[in-house]
Amino acid sequence: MMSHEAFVFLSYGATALTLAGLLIGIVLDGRARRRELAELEAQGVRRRSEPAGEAN
Amino acid sequence: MIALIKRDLAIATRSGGAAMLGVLFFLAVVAVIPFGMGPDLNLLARIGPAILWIGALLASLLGLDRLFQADREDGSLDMLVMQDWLSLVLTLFVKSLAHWFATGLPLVLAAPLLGLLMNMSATSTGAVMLTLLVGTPAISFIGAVGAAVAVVLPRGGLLVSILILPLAIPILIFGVSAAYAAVTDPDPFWPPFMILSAIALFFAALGPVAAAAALKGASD
Amino acid sequence: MRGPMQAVATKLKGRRGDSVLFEDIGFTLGRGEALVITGPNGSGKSTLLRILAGLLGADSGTFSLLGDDGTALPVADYSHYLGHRNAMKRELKVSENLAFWQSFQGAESGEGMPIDEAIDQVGLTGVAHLPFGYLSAGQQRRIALARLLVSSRPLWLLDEPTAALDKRSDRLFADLVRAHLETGGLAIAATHQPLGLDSVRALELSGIHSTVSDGTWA
Amino acid sequence: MSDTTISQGWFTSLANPTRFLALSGRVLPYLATAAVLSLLVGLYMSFAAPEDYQQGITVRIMFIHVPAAWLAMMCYSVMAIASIGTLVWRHPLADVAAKTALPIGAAFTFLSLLTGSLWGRPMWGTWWVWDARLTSVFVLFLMYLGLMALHKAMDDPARAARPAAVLTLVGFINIPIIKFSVEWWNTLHQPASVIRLDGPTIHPTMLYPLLVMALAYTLIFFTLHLMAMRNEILRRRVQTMRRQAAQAIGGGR
Repeated sequence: MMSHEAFVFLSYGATALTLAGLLIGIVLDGRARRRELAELEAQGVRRRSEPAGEAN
Repeated sequence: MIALIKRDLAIATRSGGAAMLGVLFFLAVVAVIPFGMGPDLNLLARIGPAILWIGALLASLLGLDRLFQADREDGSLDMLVMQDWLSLVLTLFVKSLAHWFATGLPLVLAAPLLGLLMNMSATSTGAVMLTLLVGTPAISFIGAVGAAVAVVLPRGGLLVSILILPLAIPILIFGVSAAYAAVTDPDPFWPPFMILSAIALFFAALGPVAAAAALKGASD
Repeated sequence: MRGPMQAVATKLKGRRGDSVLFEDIGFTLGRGEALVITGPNGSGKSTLLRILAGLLGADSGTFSLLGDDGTALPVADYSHYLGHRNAMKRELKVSENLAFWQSFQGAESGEGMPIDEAIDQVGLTGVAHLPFGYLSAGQQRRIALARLLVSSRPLWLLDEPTAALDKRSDRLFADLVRAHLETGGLAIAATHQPLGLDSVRALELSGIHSTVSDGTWA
Repeated sequence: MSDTTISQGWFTSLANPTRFLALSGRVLPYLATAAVLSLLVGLYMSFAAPEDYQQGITVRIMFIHVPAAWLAMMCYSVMAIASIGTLVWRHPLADVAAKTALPIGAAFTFLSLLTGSLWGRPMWGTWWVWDARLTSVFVLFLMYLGLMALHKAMDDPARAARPAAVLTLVGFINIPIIKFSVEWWNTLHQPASVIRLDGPTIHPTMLYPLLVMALAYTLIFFTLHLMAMRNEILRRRVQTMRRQAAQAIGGGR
C-alpha cells in the first residue's frame, strides 16, 4: 500500500505531465504549420485573397 | 517491405485514424457492460478478463474489412497481386502485421486502463495484456483471410466479421482461459498460454498463404 | 542491356463468365515495339491486359517474356501494369506515393529515375509535397504514369492510360511511351491515342470472338 | 453584411482570420503570463493550506481535481456555444474554436478522471466505481474522443464542421447530468460544496486555493485554446494554398 503522499505526488505529477504534453504538442504543431507556410511561400504560392508578402 | 509497413502505418494514423477508432470502440464496448450488468465491482472483477477479450476481439474485427478494400478501390491491390506467390505471401504477411500495429497494439496498450475500470487486480490485468499481445496478432492474421475473401463483395465489412468470428473462437477460448488461470489458483497459466501462442504462430503462417490464394482467385 | 528481348503470346483465349471474348490471339513484340489494342467497349481489352499481367488466368494459351538468351522471365517482375485506377493513396503526398512504389517495385532490370525527375517528366513540377487527393483527375492520372518511370521495367501494360487526360497531356503520354520504346522497352496499350511511331502495331478486338480477324499480327 | 451595428462590426472584424491572428498574437503573451502567475500562486496556496482532519494530505488532490472537472465541463460549454455559432451564424472561426477545444477538453477530462482515481484509491479503497458522477464524466471523455475521431475522419474541415456541431449540441445534455448527478442519484461521490445556491460549504482555507487554482486552469485553457486556434487557422491556410498550388501546376502553362 502506497502512502498518501505518493498519491498526491502522482496526481500533481500526472497533471503537470499532461498539461506540459498538451502545451508541447500545440507548440510543435504551430511550428510545423509555420514551416509549411514558409515552404509554400518560398515556392511562390500566394493566397488569392491576400496581397503578396503578408506576415503570419 | 519496410516501405509497405511505413505506408500502411502512415495511412492508418494520418487520415480516418483507424487506430484511434479501434481503441474508442474497445472503450465504448467495455464501458457499456457495467450499464448492462450493474455496477457490482466484485462481479465486474470476475468477468473483467472475458469482457476485455470480447471487446478486443470485436474491435479488431471492426477494421479488418478495410485491410484490402482500400487497396482494391484505388487499384493498388492489382500491383500487389501481380507478384509471384512467395512475394505475395510475404506482402500479405507484412500487411497483416502493419494492420496489427495500427489496430491491435493500441488495444493491448489500452487494456490496463479498462482493467482499472473493471476493478481487475494487477495480476489479472497483466495476464489479459499478455494474452492479448499474443492473441490479437492471431486475429489480424486469420482476419486477413476473411478480408481477402470478402474483398470483391459489396458490403464486405459485415461478412468479414461473420466469416472470421468462428475461426477466432479458439483464440478467444485459450486467451480467456489463460487470463483466468493467472488469477484462479489451481489452474496453471502456461498450458493454455502456450496453446494460444501456437495458434498465433499457426495463423501467422496459414493466414497470409490462404489470403494470397483467395486474392489470386478473386481478381476479376 | 536490360530486360527481355521478346514478349510472346500464343493462342490466348479469354472469357467473361460463359461468353468467350476472344481466342487465338497471338503476337510477338521485340524490343522497342509497341502493340495497341483497340476495339469497342466490352470487347475484352481490359481482360486481355489483365491476362497478360497475370491478374487473370487465360482460358488457354500462354504469354511469356523471353530474355536475351531465350530464357523465360517472370512477367510480374518485368512489367508495369497501369489499370483504370491510379494505385495512389489520397492521404499520402505525391512524393510518398511514388517513393513507396519505387521501393516496392524496385526491379531487377535496372534503376528507375529519381522521383522529382519523374514528376518533371509528366509536367507536374512542384506537386511532390501535395497530398495526392488534392490533385485534379487529370493530374492524378499523370502521377500514375510517373509511377512507370520511378522504377524501370521493360514491359508496360497500359489500360486506357489516357483516360481523364486532356489533349496536351495525351501528347505528353505519347512522348513518354516513345521515350520508353527508344530505350529498348516494350509497351502494350489499350488506347485510341495514336503514338506516331513506326514500330507500333495494332490489334483489334471486335467483340464477338467468331469475328476475330486474322489473329496473328505482324 | 449590410447592417452594421457596433457589436456586429466588431464581430465581423473578429471573423476575419487574419485580424484574429493579429489580435490573438497581441493578447497571448499577457494571457500566458497571467496563467503562469496564477498557477504559481495557486500551487503555493494549495500546499500552504492545512490538511483536512478527515482526508489528511490527500485533500490536496482536490485542488487539481475539482478545477479539472470544472474545466472539462466549461470546455464542452465553450464548444457548444461555438457550435451554435457554426450552425446559426456560420461564423468561420466558430468551427475552428470548437475543433481545437476538443483535445484540450479531453485532456482536462482525462485529468479529472485520473486525479479522481488517485484520490479514490486511498480514500474509497478502489480506483474506480461506476457511480453516476464518475460514469457521466467518463461518458463525457468518450464524447470528446468520438468528436475528435469525427474530425479526423474527414479530410475536408468544412464538411466536418456542421455534423460535429450538431453532435456537440446533442451531447450537451450530458453536462447538466454531470452537474446534478450527485444530487439526483445517491452516489459515493460527494455532493457539490462550492457552487451551491446557499453558498459554499467548505472552509475558506480550502476554498481560496481552490478558486485560485480554478482561475489558473481557466487561464491555461484560454491560452492553450488561443494557440491551438492559431495553429488551426494556419493549417487551413496551408490546405487552401496547397489546393491552389495543385490547380496552378500543369494547368495554365
